[in-house]
Amino acid sequence: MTLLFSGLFLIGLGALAAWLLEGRSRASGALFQVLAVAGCALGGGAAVRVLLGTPAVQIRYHAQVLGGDWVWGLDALSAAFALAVFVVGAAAAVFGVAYLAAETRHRRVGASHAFVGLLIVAMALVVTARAAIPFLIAWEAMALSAYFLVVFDDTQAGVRRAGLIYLVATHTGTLALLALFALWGGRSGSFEFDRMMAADLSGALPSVLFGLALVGFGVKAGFVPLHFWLPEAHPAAPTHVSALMSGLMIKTGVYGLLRVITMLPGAVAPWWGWTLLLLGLASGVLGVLWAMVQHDLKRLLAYHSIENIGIILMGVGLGTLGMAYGRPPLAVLGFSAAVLHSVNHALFKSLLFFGAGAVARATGTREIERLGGLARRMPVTWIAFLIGSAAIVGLPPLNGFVGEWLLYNGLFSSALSPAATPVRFAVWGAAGLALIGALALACFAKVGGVVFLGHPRSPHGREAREVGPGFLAPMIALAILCVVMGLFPYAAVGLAWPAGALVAGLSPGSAAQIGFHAILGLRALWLFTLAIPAVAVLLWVLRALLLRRRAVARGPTWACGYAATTPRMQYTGSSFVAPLVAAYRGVVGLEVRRAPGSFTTEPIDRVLEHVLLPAWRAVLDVSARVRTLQHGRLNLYLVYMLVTLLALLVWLYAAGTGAGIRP
Amino acid sequence: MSSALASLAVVLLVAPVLPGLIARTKAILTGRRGQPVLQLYSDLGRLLRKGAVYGTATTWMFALAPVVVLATVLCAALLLPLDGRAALIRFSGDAVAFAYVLALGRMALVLGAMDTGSSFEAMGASREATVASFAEPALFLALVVLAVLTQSLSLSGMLGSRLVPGVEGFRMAAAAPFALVAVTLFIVLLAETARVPVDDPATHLELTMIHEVMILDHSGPDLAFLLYAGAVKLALFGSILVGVVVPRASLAPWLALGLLVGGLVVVAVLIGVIESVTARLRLTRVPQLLVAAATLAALGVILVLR
Amino acid sequence: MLLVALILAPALAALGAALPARRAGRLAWLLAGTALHAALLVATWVTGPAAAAGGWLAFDPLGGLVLSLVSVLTVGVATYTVGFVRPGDPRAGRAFESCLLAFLAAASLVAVSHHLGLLWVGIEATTLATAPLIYQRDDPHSLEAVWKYLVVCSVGIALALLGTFFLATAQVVGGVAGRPLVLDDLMRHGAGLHKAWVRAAFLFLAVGFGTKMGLAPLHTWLPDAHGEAPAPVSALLSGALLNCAFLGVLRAFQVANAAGEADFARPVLLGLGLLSLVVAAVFVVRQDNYKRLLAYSSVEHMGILALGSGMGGLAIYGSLLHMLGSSIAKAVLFLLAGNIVAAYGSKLVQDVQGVVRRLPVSGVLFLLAFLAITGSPPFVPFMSELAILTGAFRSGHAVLAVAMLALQAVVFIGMGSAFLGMSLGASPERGPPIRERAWQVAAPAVLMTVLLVLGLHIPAPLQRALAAAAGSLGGVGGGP
Amino acid sequence: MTQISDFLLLAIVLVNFALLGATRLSTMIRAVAVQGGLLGLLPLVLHGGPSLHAVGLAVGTVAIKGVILPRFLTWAIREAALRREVEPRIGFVGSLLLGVVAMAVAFAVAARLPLPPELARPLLVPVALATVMVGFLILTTRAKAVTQVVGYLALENGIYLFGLTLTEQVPFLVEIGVLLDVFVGVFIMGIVVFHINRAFDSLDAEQLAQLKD
Repeated sequence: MTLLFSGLFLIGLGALAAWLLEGRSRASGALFQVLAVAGCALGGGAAVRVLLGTPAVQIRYHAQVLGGDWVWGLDALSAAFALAVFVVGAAAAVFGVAYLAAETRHRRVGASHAFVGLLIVAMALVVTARAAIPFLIAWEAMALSAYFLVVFDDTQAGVRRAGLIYLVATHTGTLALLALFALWGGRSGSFEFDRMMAADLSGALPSVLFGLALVGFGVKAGFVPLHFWLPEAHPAAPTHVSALMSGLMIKTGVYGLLRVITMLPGAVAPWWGWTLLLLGLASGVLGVLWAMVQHDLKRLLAYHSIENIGIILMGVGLGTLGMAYGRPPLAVLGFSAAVLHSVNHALFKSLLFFGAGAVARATGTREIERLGGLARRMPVTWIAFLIGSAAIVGLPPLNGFVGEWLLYNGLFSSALSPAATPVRFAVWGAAGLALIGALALACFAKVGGVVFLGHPRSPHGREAREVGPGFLAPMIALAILCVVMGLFPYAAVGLAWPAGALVAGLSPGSAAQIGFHAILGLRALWLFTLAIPAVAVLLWVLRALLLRRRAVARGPTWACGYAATTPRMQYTGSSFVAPLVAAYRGVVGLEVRRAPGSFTTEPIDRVLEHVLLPAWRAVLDVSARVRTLQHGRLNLYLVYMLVTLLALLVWLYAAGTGAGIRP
Repeated sequence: MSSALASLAVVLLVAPVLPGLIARTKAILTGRRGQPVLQLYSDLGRLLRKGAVYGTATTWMFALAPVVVLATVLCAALLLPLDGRAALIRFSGDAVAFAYVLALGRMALVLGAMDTGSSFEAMGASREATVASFAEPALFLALVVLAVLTQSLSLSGMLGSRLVPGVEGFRMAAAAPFALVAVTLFIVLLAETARVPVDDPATHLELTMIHEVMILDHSGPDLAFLLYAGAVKLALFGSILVGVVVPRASLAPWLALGLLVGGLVVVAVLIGVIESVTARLRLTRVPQLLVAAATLAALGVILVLR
Repeated sequence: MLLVALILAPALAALGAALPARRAGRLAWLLAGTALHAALLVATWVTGPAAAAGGWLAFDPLGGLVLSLVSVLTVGVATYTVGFVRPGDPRAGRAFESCLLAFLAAASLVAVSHHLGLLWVGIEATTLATAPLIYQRDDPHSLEAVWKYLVVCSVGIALALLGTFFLATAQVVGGVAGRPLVLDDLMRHGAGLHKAWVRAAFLFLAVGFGTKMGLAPLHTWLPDAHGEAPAPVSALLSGALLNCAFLGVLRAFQVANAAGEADFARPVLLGLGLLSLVVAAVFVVRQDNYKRLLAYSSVEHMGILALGSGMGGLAIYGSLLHMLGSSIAKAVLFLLAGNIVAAYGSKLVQDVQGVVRRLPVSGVLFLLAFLAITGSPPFVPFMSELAILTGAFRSGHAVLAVAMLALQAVVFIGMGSAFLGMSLGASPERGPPIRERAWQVAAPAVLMTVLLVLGLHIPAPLQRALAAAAGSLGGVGGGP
Repeated sequence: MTQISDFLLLAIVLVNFALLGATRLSTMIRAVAVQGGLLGLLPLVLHGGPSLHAVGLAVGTVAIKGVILPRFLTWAIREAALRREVEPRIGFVGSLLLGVVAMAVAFAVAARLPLPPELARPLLVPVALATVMVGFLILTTRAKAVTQVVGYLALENGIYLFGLTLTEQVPFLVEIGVLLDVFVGVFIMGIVVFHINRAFDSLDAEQLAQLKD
């Protein structure tokens, strides 16, 4: 813990430096980078130590406020998420300084860095808190620093709107958590997680608690239909912030769900699992479908976060089902798949956002349809982005594949459970996951192909040049991590397995046997993942040999007899996904505007535009009607008093017949 | 092990025959002489000896695509129990790996097509992605049925298991699911290997193509790699089909291998027959076909989960 | 002796402040008076003096808490007024300082009087003292506000008096021993009080003092008064005045509780509280005048206080804590609103933009106070609301708790869209940041610090006082 | 003595109806003045004969309720040159009918209120409640500021009346009630006359409806 907290202290110090030295010294940004990276290294070290089997530790502080001691602890579950926080956090800190260096309009760059530091610290504290009060404090600090980062560009009305939507969403979630802890703590007589775990919860109470947690953490995690804030806020924020939010912050919602399940071991009910599984499936499919039709690169990535949260949620659901139906192997598989995919997604999603940010900085636009041919001008960014894309689609030999493979294992083996256990029906998830994967492939083929390949579609792309090392270093680092975790599945699974076992309520000893099955295959899987690049390299060499001393010419692309292609003849992103959109017309939520001589499509968020905003307008109408009661007429105000008095007197007579009244 | 290696070698060797067989079958049924069965070998040989031409727009992505496609197909081959017993590499959930490694190849191919900057290749790429997004769920549903029937998460178990038709200990109840799975897998095969009614490799109008138009710009060794990869992919899906229909775990290795090759020939002829008797579906109808296939598999899942 | 001094000191200071013609002199009296009062209060806490004036005056934790809150806020407001320039002509503020001090005296009387008649006098006196503060010369609107404030509140006060009579009758009819209307005797012999009269008395007291406290639908005067009064006065009204009335309601509840009528009294508080929350939610959304918006937020928090004290158990502890937290936060907001009005010359939300850039200190404090009042950790209101919720669930008021949360969400949307829109964005005329004078921001900054510190660490004495006060209301203090 | 007190109380009731029926401000003010005077006499006849305390109370009450405040009001009207008519929102007939209802309710309620005989003047409590209600009635139905003051005075007359039941048992209670008058006198009138008149050139509360949502 000391290691962890000294790390957090360093990050905080960096934030403070960035805040105070802003403008005064050119080096403030660099100082922040150094301190943040150092702090993240320390914190990550602490997490790794726990993951390597150092027994979990706790520290407590006797706070003079309601609700007992404040406790922080670092167990396998916390460590897995904390590790992701520190890795991505460091990358984002480095990237952010480079990214905002170009900001001249704002003098609040230092403040933004400070909030980044605060956000990292807060997230680390969220995943390590072991009592309600410190948890909620860290939770709010996280949410608020994220808000202030989102509204960095607050001179734009759109950004302010996005910020407000996000803040409202997160605050509503926090209220649900407030209810959760109030109900739970009130029953257990303490806000310490350990004591809450010990509380005897009978009847429907655990399900109520789970429901509250599902809403409270769900808003943060952003699965359908609680995702509405996510595609608004993430694109509005500066890129490294989007990476932090999309990559890490939404995972704290997943962490919260897992933690709550960990704290309700005996009481897990099947409907929790089915709900989670279905929600996961829905977010997965809808998320990727909605992502496909986006024109804004960052918005597209944001929708993919919804998709991946869906995949993670499927894991959580499967694990919960495993617990509910008493199948520990399933539980461990599901939960560890969820944890592993959370970590993976943190890596490649932030990598992709960095790529998007680099593109935006280099070209000045995030409009997919206006880009193209960047592969030549920004080769490193392109390779990094390509690796990220392959990883998020879940292709071997990258880390995304390992996580999904684990989840598939769980889903398939659910079907292998003895007959007449309902958990077998979870296997349908496998087909859904396959669909999600294939659609994601289509979507990222579109992004990679349209943005980076072919010809530039607008001046934006033509004079773009590769971004600087401050941008590239984090991207390269994350890309390398994606590859390494993919090539060494042992490490990847080993990272998540203890956490999965912990959530499933297993002692580490038994965890080793459980899901042994999946572990066993790992060496072969490792062989396989190594085989892919090996074979590819061999073939590349072969090809090189064949082409040696052969005529290798360059000519115009064969355009089927037509004149040479012009950039305007290229397929656009919209046309690329047109067949899929046609197939899923009903759900994608694409507003088509046809005008003589123009044809535009406008992606809209079904939930936000068709459900929430109308509902809010209804509230406004009601309030507008009620407002007439405050009309300024004194007589009627006095009538209100009279009416109140009479109503209460009626109550008096109604209650007056009760006992204890002498005639 | 040795038998696995041997059968792998054989499959890789005979794979190029299959397209020839298909073409020949079609030719016969349509009363033409048609190209020789071994045509592809000579094509490959010639292409490998040629140089190559690259579009001005293209980058290394374009050149990388064929390599990755072939590599992924070869790696996928490592996961199939071609000898009917066990694959060279097998692990729990390798069925998933099989599908996803092929997906990696698809991604490379699609990106390679986009790299040309021509709308024709891009069009093919988009269609390829679309078709795949419908084929994958069908494939996985089929795998689920196999997994439940054979109580195994590994292709080696699913295809090499003893719990398949004709072997002792086989439950007759499983016949129906197996049949459904076989049909589904066959349709998936047609889709994955770009065959009528999903795609028509023999059409001469780029606008109607899917796979062919994607590789339109490739030449020389690159094209050779792609053609060979296509043939092997056909062989792989064929051998899955054979593995489902003809259990060979208990047979002698040489017999199992013979059965496999025979089975592949049958599959090829079958494809040829279908290509000559049915017309290519309109692109908008292709999803319906694949959804139908998925539905069959889903029916199988319901049967086995019941 | 101390108790009398608590009342007399500010009263005399008020007289003194009436004399000097120059503002500086009046301010000196004001600061001296409030400081002296604060010192006396500390002494009172330390010595814990015995009841005085035949038990009519006594110091208990409940009254002590309210008075401490009032004292803190008055000191804050006093320092703020130094830097506050009243709109209108300079002669306008003649009575301003005197009235502030008079209000302080009246509030002290309310806090330490254990004779319900005397308590009633005190509350009436607070009305008298604050009315001139609201009125600004040459501003018809402020006049209208004062007029409504006076009529509505004095009708309420009259009803409260009737309630007091009823209580005396309950004593007489019940034929119980003890000094009439003296709180301690009422509670000691509570069992003997005549039930029907106690109930009637509680109703009239609840309506009467509830009017002053701003519980819906008796709140009608509140948005006008808070909206039209000058900033420091609004701060004082919402932070201190309402809580004096709340104390009145609590006293009535104490008696009802002692008479074994808690089960009759609670639903009344719950009903009024919930209604106040609803009204606040309805009027906060799309509210275009930010001072009125703050006023409705006061209605909301008074509703929460009523709810909390009606739920009993831990919720009472919570609502007492919430009284401190929300009042301080609200006072800060009103003071800062004053700075904003001064800088932008408008009370309308849409006229204000980019406060954070234009008034760096006030802007940041404004955001923090907004977060505090909406119950974000780690400020006090978060802790108190958590306590209220916990108590609510434990006493089986789950539905009310959920309703409270839902309505707070609505209020948050309303307040958020208004205040964030004001704080962020570019200032309209791209004006450079205004250098705020220390007097303008000192008090808000200090009060916010208090709010933060108390949210993280409640000193043992305060904790004891809260627990004791909650206990005197039949609640429990301390952990969940 | 009881007869006298009952007579006084009945007179007060009549005054209530006079208040409701009055069509001119001056009438209302005179009526409320009379009511104040009657209230002043009551302490002398209640509780068996005039005590020193009772006398003091009587004098104070008559002075304030019967003389000073009404004078002040009449002066206010003249000062502000008001229109003299009363325009009730529900008409005079309606007001009177409601007054009757109030009376009935008052008696009904009082009948159910348990009072020991030594306190329970048969008429005192019902008349007090009725006066309170009439006061409320005027407050809520008469628009002008001055009429609202009158209504308020009637309201507190009722409260004062109720307080008279307790003068013996609870010292200072009624005296507290008299405070209300000072309050009204000093403040409400001050505002009515000096400020509202100046700001709105009329005492019509209708114009005091600018502040709203």
